[in-house]
Amino acid sequence: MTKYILKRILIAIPVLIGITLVDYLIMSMAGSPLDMMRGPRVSQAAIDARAIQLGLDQPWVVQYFVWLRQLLRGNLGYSIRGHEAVLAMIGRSIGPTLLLMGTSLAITLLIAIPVGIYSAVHQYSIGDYAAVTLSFVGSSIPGFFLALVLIYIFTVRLGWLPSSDMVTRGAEGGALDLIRHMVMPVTVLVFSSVGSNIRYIRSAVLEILQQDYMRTARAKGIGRFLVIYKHGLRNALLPIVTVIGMQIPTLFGGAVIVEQVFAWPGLGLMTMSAILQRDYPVIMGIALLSAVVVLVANLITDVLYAVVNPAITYE
Amino acid sequence: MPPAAPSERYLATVWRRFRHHRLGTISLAVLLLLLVVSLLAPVIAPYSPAAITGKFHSGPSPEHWLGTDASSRDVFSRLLYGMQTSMLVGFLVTIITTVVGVLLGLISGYFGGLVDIIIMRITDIVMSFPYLLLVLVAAAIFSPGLWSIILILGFVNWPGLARLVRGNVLALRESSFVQGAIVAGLPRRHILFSEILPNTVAPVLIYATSVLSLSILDEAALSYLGQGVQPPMASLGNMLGGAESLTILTSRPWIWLPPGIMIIVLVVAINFVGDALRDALDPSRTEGSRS
Amino acid sequence: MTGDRPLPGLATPAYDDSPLLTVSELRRHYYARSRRLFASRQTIRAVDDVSFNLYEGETLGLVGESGSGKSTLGRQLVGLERPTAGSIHYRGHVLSRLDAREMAPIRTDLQMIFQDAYASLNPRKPIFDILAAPLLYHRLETRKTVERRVDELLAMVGLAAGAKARYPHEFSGGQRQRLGIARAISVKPRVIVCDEPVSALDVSIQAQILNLLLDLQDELGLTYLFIGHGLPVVNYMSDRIAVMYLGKIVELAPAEELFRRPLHPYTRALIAAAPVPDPRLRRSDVELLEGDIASNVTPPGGCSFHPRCPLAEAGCRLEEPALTMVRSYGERPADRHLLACPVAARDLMTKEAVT
Amino acid sequence: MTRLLDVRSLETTFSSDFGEKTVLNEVSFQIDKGEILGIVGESGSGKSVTALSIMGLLAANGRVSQGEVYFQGVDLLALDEKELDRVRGNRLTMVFQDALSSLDPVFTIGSQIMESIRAHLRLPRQEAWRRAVGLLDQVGLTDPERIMAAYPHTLSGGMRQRAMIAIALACDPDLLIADEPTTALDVTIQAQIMALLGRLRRDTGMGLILITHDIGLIAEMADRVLVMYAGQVVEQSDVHTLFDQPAHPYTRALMLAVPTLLDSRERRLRPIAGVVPENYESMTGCRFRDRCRYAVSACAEPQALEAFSLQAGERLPDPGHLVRCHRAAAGELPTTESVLLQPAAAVVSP
Repeated sequence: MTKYILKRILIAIPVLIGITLVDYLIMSMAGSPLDMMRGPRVSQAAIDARAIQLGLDQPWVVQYFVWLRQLLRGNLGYSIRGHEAVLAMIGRSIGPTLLLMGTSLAITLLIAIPVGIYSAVHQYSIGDYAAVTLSFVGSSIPGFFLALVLIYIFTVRLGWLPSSDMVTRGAEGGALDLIRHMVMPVTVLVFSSVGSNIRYIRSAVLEILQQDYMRTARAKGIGRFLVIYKHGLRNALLPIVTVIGMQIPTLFGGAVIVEQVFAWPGLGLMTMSAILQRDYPVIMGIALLSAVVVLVANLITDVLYAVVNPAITYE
Repeated sequence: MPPAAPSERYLATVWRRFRHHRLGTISLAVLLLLLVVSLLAPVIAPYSPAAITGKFHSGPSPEHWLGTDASSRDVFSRLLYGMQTSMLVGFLVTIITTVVGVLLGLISGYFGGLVDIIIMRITDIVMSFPYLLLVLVAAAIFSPGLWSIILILGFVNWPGLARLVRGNVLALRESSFVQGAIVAGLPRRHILFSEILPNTVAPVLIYATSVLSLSILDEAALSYLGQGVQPPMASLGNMLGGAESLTILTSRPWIWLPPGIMIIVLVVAINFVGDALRDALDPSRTEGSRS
Repeated sequence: MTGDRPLPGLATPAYDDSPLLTVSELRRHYYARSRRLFASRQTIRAVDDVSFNLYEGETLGLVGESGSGKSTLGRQLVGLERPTAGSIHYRGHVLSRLDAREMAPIRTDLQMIFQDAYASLNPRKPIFDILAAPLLYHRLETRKTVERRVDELLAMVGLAAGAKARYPHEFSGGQRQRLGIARAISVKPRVIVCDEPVSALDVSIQAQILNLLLDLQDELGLTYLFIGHGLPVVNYMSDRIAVMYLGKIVELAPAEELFRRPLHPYTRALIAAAPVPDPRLRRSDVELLEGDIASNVTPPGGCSFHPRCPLAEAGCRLEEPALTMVRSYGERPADRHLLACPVAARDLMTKEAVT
Repeated sequence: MTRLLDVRSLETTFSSDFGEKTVLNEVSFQIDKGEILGIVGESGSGKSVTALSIMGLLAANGRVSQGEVYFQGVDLLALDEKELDRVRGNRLTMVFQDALSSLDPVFTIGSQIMESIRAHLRLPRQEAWRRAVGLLDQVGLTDPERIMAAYPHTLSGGMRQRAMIAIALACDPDLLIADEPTTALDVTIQAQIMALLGRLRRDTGMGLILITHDIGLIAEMADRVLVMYAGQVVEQSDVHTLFDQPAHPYTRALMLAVPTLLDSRERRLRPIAGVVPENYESMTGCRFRDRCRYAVSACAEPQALEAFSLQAGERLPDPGHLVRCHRAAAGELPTTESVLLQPAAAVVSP
């Protein structure tokens, strides 16, 4: 098992190097950090001196390795605007994003797994038909539009829910206040991912139901319940694990829009403002972080997959 | 000897099975109608999409069916042109994705070896970035606009397709009919383009419909965030961007509701067409009972 | 189709002493990418040191169970797999050393009929395109004459000319196999590798295909390598039969002799295990082979059959037996009986010494 | 005396977009304790559907549209799913063709056997485990304790099929249906499995239905035989009678079309022309008549399963020999063909 994980990590290394390369390339394409210095009161000599100081006169390969060394020390650079360390900024924003993503992921799975299984077991029933149709409609609604509609209804018209931030400023809201702030962003995130998950789980379970071993299980006379909920579900774990792995990059991306619309103080909001302000070190830091998160998520998925699937040997 | 089944052209079979999917058929009709309408926008639209009419934030009226926006442009006209933009983005992105993905997938799967390793590592790298984030960053670097959006979306979508095609090619390469063609001494280009390619059309087509709907959604999201199509050019996404202002959101729903609904209609229709195509093209699906 | 053809056993030998195709010390090893990271690659010896001759006009049957390497051997003959070592000589060429351009002129001489009739035709193409493509590419026909040739080919395999406008899915399994045969013979080959051509077909259809193959052999002077796992079918088709076990030929003899006097314990077990369609001949106690076929990743040392062999002696564990001639039923090299079992060979000699 | 299994006029229908398709038509047969009934036919003849209909395992779009299936006197078709589950896997069990896909890949062999034991015999875990080990031993698997903990993909084809049989034997069934249990296996392994099934029948006295397309296996194993073609039983007889006097033209043709090791190499196979009809359910008369060399115009009339006579007016002593062919029943078919079935060379004895 340890060996398997080790092997997977080793395989991820070239991809990781590729990611840093792409990351670095995009950053240098975006322009020299010194462009920001330029102005009527800065002399060319000062810029050149600064360039030598920053190693910008070196070939880009050298610069890349210098940058990489900094990176390995955990130095993601500094924000051009706030001059704050990117790592510190990420550290500040990651909590709210994880809270939002984690809750959405949990709720999405809590809905998608039972509905997907129900839909498959009762294929062609009215319930199945409704689930599939609604899932198509659900995944066709743009998240930001849904967010607007929700705000229009629940904040503007009904005034039930707050439409921005995590907590009510100046109020000692506690957990309830937080939950009230989370309802709409979570709803939007769940809505945008639950449909495709239902369809994925449904088709995975449908395939399992058609397997010969399900017929064997029925032939044993152990009862319909055990057939579906023991043999069916245990085999469905494989696709379900895959689904969880697939969610992470999607949610990471989806959070950008949702956080923007609801002014949720997380990574997404930070990314968006960095993009609007062309704050490249911050953008790159986040891109790198999220790529690593995706890689780690893939790794965890693969390991989990190997755990639930005895046909994969770890050696 | 009698044929084993009544003679029917492949396309006829697909069409017959497609029509079986009622929602898919209706969606196809809706989609075609919207396509025609958006193409005919210059004829139908009462105003130019960028024309300033002088009336700001006016509600729906006989002159302005859907009212006017903050810049006093006719919302209905912009809706038509916005649809045109969305479809343009959707189709072009799909075409780029398909061409790049199919080509790289074919090469990767058929030739294998180092080429395959390199292409697959690149797909890994591209797929490791959260999709929307990658698009946003790219849009920030290349200045936002219609064409950069099309190119960016086109070039971040292909890895999934390349993988799909590669997998198909690997399976087909081992099939008896391809081996038969090799033994018959047919050249590589014949095998690649005449034996293998036609047999990957079905999964590619299904994948392409999902790229189509996703790229329309992505364009909308990007434009909404101000990183996509820039005004005064109309797009369904940037029309919604105005709704960020609380007054528009609360008191002028005619400005933001129609483009939002239009996106949903478009994407729902494409998704149902994709579902119907899946049913119609997938030979493994038994023609079972479907209500 | 059921014309009175001279029967295989009685036919005057259509082949002379010089072989049309010679396989020498052929090997095909696969290197499985080990799941372990630092472990050495696993070698699968699919074909392991195989030598035989193929004489013009004969049918050489190749029989063995799954994992015996019979299909890999057949695929090597038609160039679908490259040999790891060893060579295939064909009419003055060493096939395994030719590159694609050199191979081109003799490429069409060696054709193959596949097991899976359903997968052997491109589902997106009408029959005419499938059959015409090789003819046009090799300039065997022109655009004008190709249609007549396709009709002729369809007639040869017992299908109506109307078939050419149809798509593969409109045909039954047997008909598809006929089309597969039509494609194989279209380029006027001399050798056809038949890779279990009937094992996926319904029993009532099998005889149609087998007889078609026999008729075409007579008509076109074809040489067959007939691969099968069913002994009765291989017996019906073949002049000589080679028995393979774990990548090696363990016995090779004229078909009649192989079944009348099988020498290798594995051959005997195979024959004993084949069901006899006569309830009166029901055997109460057949000597069953114990155990499963060993893995060809880690084959047992010495004779790879020894763990299952009733005759196994201590020496079988140590030394890999060579395929040697133990008998000859005539003058020709094709009449020889080859065996890779020193124990059985010794028993035979003592038996013959007694009589 | 009640029969172990008594199937009466079974008719099974599948529905699809193109409407209903009746794939089984008037299938009737009986089997007694300790008997081996062989069902032989080609793919699409309805032999597997027959087995699945009896077991209540038809796919969702299939249903038994007519008939009764009495198992130990109880009509299985009249039971609800719960009641049926008390019989299935307990008194009546089934072994499938492809053991790899028929075994659940994510459970150990042990847990898959114990599942049956615990469901029907209500044994505590440890006793169930001991029983399962005993079963694995009984089906000839060496080192049963190791096999208990093994997953299906780690076993060879022969071992998997033995494990499948162990599952089927879990509760000492009275009837075992084996649907092409060796088709996916090599000949030497097939012989082992067949020997095992034969031994189990002798030792336990259970009935066995052996479904196969291999007429050779029928000759080796069966006591009585059902020949199926296009969803109908076309001939039914005890095994010796069938091979001595095959009555239906299809049975005869089948025997002549399959090469055997008994044949002299000089015998040329006589292929059956044509293919199995695709939409046979709409055929009114004999379903084999398009391919039959003895077909006359009266064959277009519906054919009943009736007693076979060797010559016109003369009934055979065996009243159990039934044939769905009016010409065979009337003794109009030549008997000479059976001569062709005689072995030309003695059986191989090395």
